[in-house]
Amino acid sequence: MDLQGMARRVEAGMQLALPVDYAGVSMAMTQALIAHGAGDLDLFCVPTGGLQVDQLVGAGLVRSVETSAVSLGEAGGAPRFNQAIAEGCIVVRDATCPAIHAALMAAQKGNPFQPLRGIIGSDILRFRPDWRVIDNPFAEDSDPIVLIPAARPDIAIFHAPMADRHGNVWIGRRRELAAMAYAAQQTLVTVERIVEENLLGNEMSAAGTLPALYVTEVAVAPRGAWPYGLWGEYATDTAEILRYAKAARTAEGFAEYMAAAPAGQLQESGR
Amino acid sequence: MDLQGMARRVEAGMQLALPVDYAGVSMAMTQALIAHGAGDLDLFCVPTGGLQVDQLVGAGLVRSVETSAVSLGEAGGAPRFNQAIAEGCIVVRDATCPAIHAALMAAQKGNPFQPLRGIIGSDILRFRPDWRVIDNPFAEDSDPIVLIPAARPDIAIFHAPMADRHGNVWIGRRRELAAMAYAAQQTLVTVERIVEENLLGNEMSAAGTLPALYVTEVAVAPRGAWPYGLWGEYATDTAEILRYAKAARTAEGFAEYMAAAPAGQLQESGR
Amino acid sequence: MTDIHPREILITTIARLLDGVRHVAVGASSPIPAAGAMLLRALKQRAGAPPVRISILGSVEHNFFTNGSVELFDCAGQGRIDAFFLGGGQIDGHGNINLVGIGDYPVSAPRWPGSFGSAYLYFVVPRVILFREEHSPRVFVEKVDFTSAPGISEPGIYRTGGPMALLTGKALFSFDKARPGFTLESLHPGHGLDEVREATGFRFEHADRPPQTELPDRATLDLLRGQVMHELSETYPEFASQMRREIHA
Amino acid sequence: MTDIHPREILITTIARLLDGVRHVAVGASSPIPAAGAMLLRALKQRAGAPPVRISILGSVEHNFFTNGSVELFDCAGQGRIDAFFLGGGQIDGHGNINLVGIGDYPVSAPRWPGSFGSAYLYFVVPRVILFREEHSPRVFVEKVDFTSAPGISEPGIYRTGGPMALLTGKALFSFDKARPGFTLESLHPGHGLDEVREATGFRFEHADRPPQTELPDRATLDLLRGQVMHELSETYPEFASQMRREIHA
Repeated sequence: MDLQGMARRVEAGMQLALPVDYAGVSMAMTQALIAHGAGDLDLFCVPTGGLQVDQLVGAGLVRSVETSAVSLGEAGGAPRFNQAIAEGCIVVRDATCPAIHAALMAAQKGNPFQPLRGIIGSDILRFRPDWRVIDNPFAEDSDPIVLIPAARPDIAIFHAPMADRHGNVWIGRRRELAAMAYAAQQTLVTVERIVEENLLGNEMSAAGTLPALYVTEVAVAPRGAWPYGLWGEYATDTAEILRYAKAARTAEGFAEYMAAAPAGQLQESGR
Repeated sequence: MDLQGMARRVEAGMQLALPVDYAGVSMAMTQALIAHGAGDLDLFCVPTGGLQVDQLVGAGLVRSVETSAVSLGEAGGAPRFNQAIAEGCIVVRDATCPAIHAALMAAQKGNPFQPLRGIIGSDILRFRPDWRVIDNPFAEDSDPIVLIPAARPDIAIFHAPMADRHGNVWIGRRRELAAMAYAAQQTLVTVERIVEENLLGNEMSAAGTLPALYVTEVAVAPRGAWPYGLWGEYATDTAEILRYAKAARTAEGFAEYMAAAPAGQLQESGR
Repeated sequence: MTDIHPREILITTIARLLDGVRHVAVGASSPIPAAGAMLLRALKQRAGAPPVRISILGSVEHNFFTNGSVELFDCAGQGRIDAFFLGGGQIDGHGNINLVGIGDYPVSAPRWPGSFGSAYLYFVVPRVILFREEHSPRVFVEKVDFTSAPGISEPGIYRTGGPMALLTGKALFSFDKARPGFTLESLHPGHGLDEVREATGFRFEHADRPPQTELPDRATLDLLRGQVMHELSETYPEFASQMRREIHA
Repeated sequence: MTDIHPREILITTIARLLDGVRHVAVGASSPIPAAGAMLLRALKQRAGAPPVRISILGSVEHNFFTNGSVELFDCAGQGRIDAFFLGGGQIDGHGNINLVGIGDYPVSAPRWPGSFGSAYLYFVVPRVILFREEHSPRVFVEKVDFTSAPGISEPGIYRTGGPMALLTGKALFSFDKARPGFTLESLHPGHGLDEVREATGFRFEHADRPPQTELPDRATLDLLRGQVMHELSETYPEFASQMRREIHA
């Protein structure tokens, strides 16, 4: 499968689950999604977003973002995301990290909701009419607790070191990637490489493997997380993220950067 | 740490979490627990029990068993457990597998409860006054759903292939062992061997590792699951389980078997 | 075709009941359901149809799960398991199953192992096939002593699954949740309506002259005795060699 | 001891605030809190006391978690994390923190990254240390524009954690949840009460002549500049080399 083919599974108005910057972001798919052009997307960040979110917002494909935070880390705030909020042209559903995880866990279990401590008294809760507070029925006295409804994204997209020919994907200890896949209807994965051995064939590699059962499609994209790093594989290219952060301060700078980016990325991929 | 020292952590009246027969039962600890003699134990089977439960019940150390099932698999029913039930001298809290997992998940998350579909209309629910049914607050119409309260066992006990010198334990894909450790106050682990490398030192082994943070003590017990097997290590000794099942049909036969067992086990360990 | 083994009829019937599933889960010590699932997989493979995935619990080779023993239930809750098998020490005419024991619970005698995951899976797996070879009045009762999992639920109870059929050593029944109750679909060769009525403690609907259970054709039988028995012997060596001995006896 | 770097005072103060913890978690880009935790660990190690465990989020080397990014929150919920650090674009006199932005939410300008896990961790980690080097009226406000996480909760709200202290570039405050409010505990060398009052948008209690923040002794400073800076440089190489340059300047 190629990236373009995978991107075509994304339709306008779908909800996409995307991982945190250090877990395995499929930056390779960002370009393919922008080229494909399906818009009105609802992004669900697990549990925070960065470059990928900023670029999809900058490209005008995003309707809403549910997240616990969006930033470029050391490179500062996410310029296109922040601009879109200031202009009021995207809806942001502010959450807190464990609430994002709770929403996925509810879906993983086939449950309508998952309880979560904390949050009460936060303005996050005040602006989330989709969350509920009930009185813990196991407590003798009044004991309010928040219930987070299940999130069932249409498509989860991430990048991982390797997959095998059966479609099993090695995610190591980044188990939020499994949580995304369990909860989502479809899961699209880019990988550094395809390995010949069956990843479920021995207990050592099986322990870190997301079974093919949850994987819709796999495409090879060497250095597919770049300019983010991939754990155990390569480090983040901080200079490149700084270069993006500077360029994307304006809509024009963003457009110029993105127009030039595919070449840069292909070059990177060719290494 | 030796088995006897670990067993001394178990005090009368404690709740012990024990794994299913194929996940890694520390049969080595069964003998140590019986020798130690702390009674009135509440067993919490994750999610079912077998030989270990039957022997602890037979030795008179058990007050109650919370479980989805107890059996010796191919060797049939659990004789001492079934006899104790027929005589009404232990309390059994019948559950269903996902309810056991839900109780641990609630504890893992620091939640008072976890919802679970199904069960309504089952007599299991009728005999579990500690479970609650609420109306799903996210549904427009009436939608009853069961809430399972958190289980926070005093001690989790299991057997695994290896640990490192930092106390990290490799559990592979048997993640219910991690769930038990997250939920429990203390976790006692027997292992086939101690390895020199740090199990968290590379992503491949880290993916299947329970961090030392959750592990109270580790003791070496070669073939410590015997006569059960250990995944990736050795197969179940079905003949021995059949021999036990036959002997334990009577209290006398059980006593004779157990009196002879340590020697047999040591012999096995010496291989 | 008098050389067809009774269990070959059961296996073929299971494969037929499973037709159309993408993913079927099978309990650890269920060789006949596993063989039925494997036969379906082989038939689909031969026909070039989309693959059938089989998860055998407790097996290392057919274990596609990597998140511990909870994953089967999570997977079912996500709607990713289309079919499962349940049995029971008692099964009654409303499809209620009892895996706990006889008598006045909690003091059961005999006490059976327990309900396992039945109280959940019966609710969320679309096609649950009740399978019990022993067809006797002590198994098929008017009313179970303990309901591990109910056959039907009140309106408004979340339930995406439930019993589809009951397969025994003598006959095949379908389940009508509206009535609720079982309907005799067919009798296995060598078994009659009166015999089945006597062996069944609950009432069921039936035609005056129920048809015989469909037998496997030659090609299916060859597939079963070749590829499928070979695959089965990897997980259930003793069952497979026993079947082979009996077929060639 | 005029050669003590201001950040060395912060690091030493953090180590003191953490005294007694078994496990402290530190955010990904928090070199000063990380250094404080490492200093405590080194001090305990030297004293032969029980070890201090440090989890640095997003670090590969100091990542003791193997269950994905949810594990920090689960671990905190289990009561296994004794201390954590939170900051904020705004912090008010009731200990409320704002990590979301200025203005009329949801249209914030500037918009900051977001609340991360604060709305949970502030409730369940016993010792939360509020840490913000910039001490100015735009940070320390009368009332935050958006409450990412509240400093205190109504009676009956489940809360096992909350703010213990506020450490800034100028001073150290303790938090009294009964009042609720901050109390100035000490001023860092070179900073005065009037200056701190002017730089703080909320009221706080204070002595007439607040003491100076305790300085590290020679042995502690040696440990910090040796072993701790070496350990720190593995995770925060740029921060460590900057500190080293400034100390030797």
